[in-house]
Amino acid sequence: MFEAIAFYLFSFLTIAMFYITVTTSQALYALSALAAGMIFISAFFFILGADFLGAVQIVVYSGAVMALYAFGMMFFDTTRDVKEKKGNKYLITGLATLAAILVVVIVSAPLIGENISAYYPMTEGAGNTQEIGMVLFTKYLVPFELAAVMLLVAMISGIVLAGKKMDLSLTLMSDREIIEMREEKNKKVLL
Amino acid sequence: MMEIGLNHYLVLSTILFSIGLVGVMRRKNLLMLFFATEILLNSVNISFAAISHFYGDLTGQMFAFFVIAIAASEVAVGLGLLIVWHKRHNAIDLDLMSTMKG
Amino acid sequence: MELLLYTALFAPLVGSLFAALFGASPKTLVTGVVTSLLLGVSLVASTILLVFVITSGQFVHVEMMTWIAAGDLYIPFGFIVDQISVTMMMVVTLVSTVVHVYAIGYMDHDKGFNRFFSWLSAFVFSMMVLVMSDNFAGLFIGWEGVGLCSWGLIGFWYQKESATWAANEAFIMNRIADLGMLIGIFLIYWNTGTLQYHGAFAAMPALENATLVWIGIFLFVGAMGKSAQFPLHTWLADAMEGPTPVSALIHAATMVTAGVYLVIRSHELYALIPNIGLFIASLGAFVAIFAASMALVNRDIKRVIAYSTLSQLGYMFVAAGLGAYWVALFHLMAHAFFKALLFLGAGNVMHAMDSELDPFKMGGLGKKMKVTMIMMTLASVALAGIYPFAGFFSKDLILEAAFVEQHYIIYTVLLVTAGLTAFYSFRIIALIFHGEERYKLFGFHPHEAYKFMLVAMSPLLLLAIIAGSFKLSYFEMVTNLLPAIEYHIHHPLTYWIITLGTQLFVIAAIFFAYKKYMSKSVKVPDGTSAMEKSFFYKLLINQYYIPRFYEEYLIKPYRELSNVFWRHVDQKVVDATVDGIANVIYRTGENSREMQSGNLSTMLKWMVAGLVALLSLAVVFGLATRHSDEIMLILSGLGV
Amino acid sequence: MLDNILSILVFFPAIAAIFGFAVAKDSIRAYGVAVAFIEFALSLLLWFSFDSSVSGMQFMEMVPLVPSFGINYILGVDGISLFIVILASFFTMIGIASLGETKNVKNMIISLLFLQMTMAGVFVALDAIVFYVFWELSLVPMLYIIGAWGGPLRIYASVKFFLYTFTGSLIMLVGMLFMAYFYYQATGTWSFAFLEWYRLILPETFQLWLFAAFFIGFAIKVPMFPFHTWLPYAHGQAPTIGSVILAAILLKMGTYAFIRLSLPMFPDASVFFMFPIAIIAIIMIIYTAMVAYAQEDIKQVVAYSSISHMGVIILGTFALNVEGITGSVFLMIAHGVVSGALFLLVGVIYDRRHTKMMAEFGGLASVMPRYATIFGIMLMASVGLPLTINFVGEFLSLLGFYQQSHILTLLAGIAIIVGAIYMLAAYKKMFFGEVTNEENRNLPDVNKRELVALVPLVLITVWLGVYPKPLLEPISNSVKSVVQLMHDKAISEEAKKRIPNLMDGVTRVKEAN
Repeated sequence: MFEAIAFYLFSFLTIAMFYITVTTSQALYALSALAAGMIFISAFFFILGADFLGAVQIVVYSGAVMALYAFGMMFFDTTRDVKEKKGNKYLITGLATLAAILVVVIVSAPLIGENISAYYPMTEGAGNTQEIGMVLFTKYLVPFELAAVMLLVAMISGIVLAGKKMDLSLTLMSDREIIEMREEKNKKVLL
Repeated sequence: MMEIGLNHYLVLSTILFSIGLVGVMRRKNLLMLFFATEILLNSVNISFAAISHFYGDLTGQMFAFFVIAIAASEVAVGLGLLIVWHKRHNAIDLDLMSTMKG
Repeated sequence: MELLLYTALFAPLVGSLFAALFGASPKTLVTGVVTSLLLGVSLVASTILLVFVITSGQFVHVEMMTWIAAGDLYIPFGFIVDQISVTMMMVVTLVSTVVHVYAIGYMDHDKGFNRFFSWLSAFVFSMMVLVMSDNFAGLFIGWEGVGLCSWGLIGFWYQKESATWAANEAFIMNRIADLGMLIGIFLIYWNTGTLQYHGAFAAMPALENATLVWIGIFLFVGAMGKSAQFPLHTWLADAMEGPTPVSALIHAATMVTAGVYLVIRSHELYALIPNIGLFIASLGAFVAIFAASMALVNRDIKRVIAYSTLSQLGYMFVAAGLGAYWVALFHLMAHAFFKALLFLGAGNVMHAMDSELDPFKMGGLGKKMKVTMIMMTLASVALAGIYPFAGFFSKDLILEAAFVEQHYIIYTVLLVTAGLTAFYSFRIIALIFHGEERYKLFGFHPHEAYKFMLVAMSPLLLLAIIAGSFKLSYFEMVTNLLPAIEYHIHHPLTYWIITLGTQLFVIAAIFFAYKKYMSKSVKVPDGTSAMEKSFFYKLLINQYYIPRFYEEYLIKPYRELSNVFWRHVDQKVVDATVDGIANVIYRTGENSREMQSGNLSTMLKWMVAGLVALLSLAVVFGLATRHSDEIMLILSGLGV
Repeated sequence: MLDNILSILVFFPAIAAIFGFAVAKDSIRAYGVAVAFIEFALSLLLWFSFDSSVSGMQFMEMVPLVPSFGINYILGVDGISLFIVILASFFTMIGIASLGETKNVKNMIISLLFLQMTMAGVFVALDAIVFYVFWELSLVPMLYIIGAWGGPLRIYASVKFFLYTFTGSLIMLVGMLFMAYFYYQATGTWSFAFLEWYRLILPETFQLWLFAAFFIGFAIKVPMFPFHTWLPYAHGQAPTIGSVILAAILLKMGTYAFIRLSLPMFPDASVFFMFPIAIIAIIMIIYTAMVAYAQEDIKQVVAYSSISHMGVIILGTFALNVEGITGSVFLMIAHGVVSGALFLLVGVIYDRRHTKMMAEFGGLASVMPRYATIFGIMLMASVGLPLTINFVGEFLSLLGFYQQSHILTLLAGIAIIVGAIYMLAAYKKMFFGEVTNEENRNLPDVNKRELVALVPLVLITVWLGVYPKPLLEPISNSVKSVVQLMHDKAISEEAKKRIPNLMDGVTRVKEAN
């Protein structure tokens, strides 16, 4: 009973938050709504008994990712209204819905139709985090390490990319200076 | 209705996924596009966790875990690129990016 | 003997090649002389062979080398001199020698003098191959070779549109017939396994009658083209565009008789299928009267003689069709002499009259050209078949043969034709040489031909007069090979009535012609007289409208159909389909290029669309595999 | 030397072409002629050391390329391919020797030498992959020759030529791969060698499908109606040398492949498709002859006449007996010589007047008598006059097919009529009549360089017309073994009946219909 109430409540909240994210024209609203949605999703993980995953979700998304976005947005002019693409709304919604339904059909059909046995059954008596640790450092050790390396690479590349010409700021430069700079750059390209 | 089963989670995941897709398709702002992809990834994560739970198999959680890792690195690199792009063009409008016109 | 055979065969070729060396250079008398001499050599060799064949009664048979050998097919270059071919060789070499010498004078002023002799000798060579070959393929070589030379010689004056047109017409019509002949050859090969006359004819009695009938028909189709039998006859009259010596040699004496030669050569075949023989005889009789009727009114002396040739070829086919092969061959020989003479005489007239051909514009030429007049008159008498000239012995024999074989319709037709022949022959004689001197109106200055030309013609004159006396010895000779059937009307009274009746009828026709066309009232027709307006005159002068029919209903449709095929079918259907397929692909590419706008958000949209499509496919296939049994059931229910 | 003569023959011109890049522009002509002459001499050496009495492959060479998939570099030559190889090297030599004023003459000669490699390669290859490689490679230099030295529509023509034939050969490639797969299924080993494929007896349904796949590739190359429309464009736009090689050699690849691949591998399918193909061949013969008659451009007349003659070759091939196939192989060579010569002749007048429209000419016989004579001889050869080279081939082809069907042969025989019609009409338009166009009045007659190219062709035309035995004997020997193989392999009753058994001595099938 409790589970059901929680599920419906969080479902509603998540959907609402994400809906705001994709529809609002204010970047800040979108960011806030997204962050909220992420936290609500972690609630599902707790309901499902995936405590570790829930924790990671909160830490990584709400903590790291959202902070990154927030920093990133400082570079951009967030006060401007976000321009929307003009196009057939029904087409977009239709395509999206169709794709979703198909995914469900494909994923759920074997689940419903067949009895799947677990490859790595949960160990009785062990906590979620403990179980994950056991699997992660045995079977999934190599992917785990690779993911770690990937994160490192991503971090470095993020710094390098964003850190180029930190001394320059287009917002502080006058239009003429920007034009000059661009022309110079074009020349280089042409050469 | 009251007994929450796997299908409930899958339906939820589907709804979130379609919201994400809508976002992907209608947004012009690159940053918003990133947000939409986050939604997509998270909707899938829900499915993974739910399946993992209902089948008593940890593999789903593992995948969700890796998805989160990938999402994080994607954001790092993507934002970096976005900043570079913004520096060069003073805009992050998708329509400007048409150098791959065939 | 072999050496003689090769000499007779290859001397003309050597002459032709020699003349061809000078082909592009201006007139050199030496080409004419050398080719004539070489033909003389060939004539001498042929005569010796003739004597040999007569005295020994043997054949000369040589196999020079292999020509085509593939699978079971074996065709050598083999040559045979037997009674039939030696007759033909004599006719060919004799007439062509005369014509060569004559042509030296006739072509005196022509720019293409050397070219002419090259072609003419090449023709003689082809004709020799035709008659001497010992197999059907060799015959076909000569057959096509004479066609080629005839093309080159009819179109000799290639600046003239009408000449080139006639040349092409002759070649193409002959080709139509050659196809028949080729099919006949194929039939012979696949049924008898050989193309040698000897082997093929030996195997024929064992074959089914239907097969033999087909062989007979197809070979005769070949003969029809070369001998200009109806309906392939139009080219012969048009072929008169060529120089007159050519007409004398090719279109009177030799090439056109090749068809008759073929039937005679295949007598063993035609003896097995008498029905086809009867058909040949009937067609021959029809052509005889058909051509004679056209000759009645024509206003071109060469064409009249050409129709006369056609008519006489009809006679020969009657004889050959009725099984009187030796008669046919005899008439062929006699005809060659007097008809060549007639043509050469006409050549003299043309020469004198600056190539004018309308006899109505001549008249009274006899005073200026006595020798020519005598020669042509005697040739016409021979043609008409008056005793004791050659024509009497050969032509009347055909009439007798028809009578004896009890084909009275054919006999009647031939009899009427004999009268017509006499009439039209003397019509032109009278118009040319007698009566008013109408040529003065047109400002011509006629003169007799060179002496040596007249001398050259004299052997022909002699033979036209005396050839008939060889009849018995000739009979002796050829019947070694051909069926020896003597055609005698056994009742003496009937014989005399028929013979004298024919003679009187012919003489009456001659007198009628003289009377009608020697009178002073003969004028150049201007299309106003009552006769010229009559239906029959128009029908005849237009050659029964057959050339026009061919033009309207065969040539034009062919040309138009060709154009339609090219412009509409080939370009608008076949090629357009190919280009259409290419265009569809190209446009698909062009249109789908729009997808690659480079715009990320459009691409994302396409990506989702693609995702949906792939997912749907996955679902469909998933369902299909799950329900494959049911689907198979439904499909089999639908009958797939 | 003799052991590897085929490889030398194939790769010598290519290597020479590469070295050709280093040769100075002034001496490239001499260099090209020298290379082509050596190549021709090599091919003659091949002929002289060829044993005419042997029916099988000679001078075989084998180098494994991908042994695990049975792909080997196998070369060999028999009576069927020998003369086409010689013809190819001969025409390359003549083509280079007679090359007129050409821009970028160096590139042209290098292209021609490269083309020579591919042509020799196609005809001596005995491995499907090697065959296919040369088959496709031959498109490249030709594409370049048409595209770079062609007329105003050259790009369209060359692209059409390339794409059309390329599409066909891709289908053929699929057929080859299937064939190899079937071979693998049947024997457990992979092989692409023709001689091993010959031994495989396929079920009839497989034969039909594979035959169809190969057929499309070959039919486009031949080109058979209705796949022929690339040819008039290619000929119309190609420079003289391109047309000559295309007509003389490249078209023969299709008909050669029919005899080398389709017949011995799929005897039942060949019998099954005999009549449909014969009907197509007859349509080709008559229809294209009529189209040729309607042309206004002399080169197009010759181009369409090529298609018409190829119809006779196809007909002879599908006679499926020794006479017919021997005739069709001989006719390939004959048609190569004659059409090559005709295209050279068209090139002669084009060099002088820069037009190919017949209406522009007229009366040339009096202006250029030697030219008119040579043209006349070639015309008569094209028409198929006895004692010229074409006649032997046409006669044997039609004779052979007559055994299979009387009516169809009669229809095909119309070729000799319609052929005469368009050729004589064209000759009349160009050479006869008065000289009406002032520009034609002072045209120079054929010069020495042109005579060097034309006179040998005239001599060959007459020589092989009078004495075809040196060619017919080896051809016939090899064809016999092909026919015997087909008879032995044939499964269906119909095929056994249609294809003669040469071992019995009863070679003639008495009146099949």
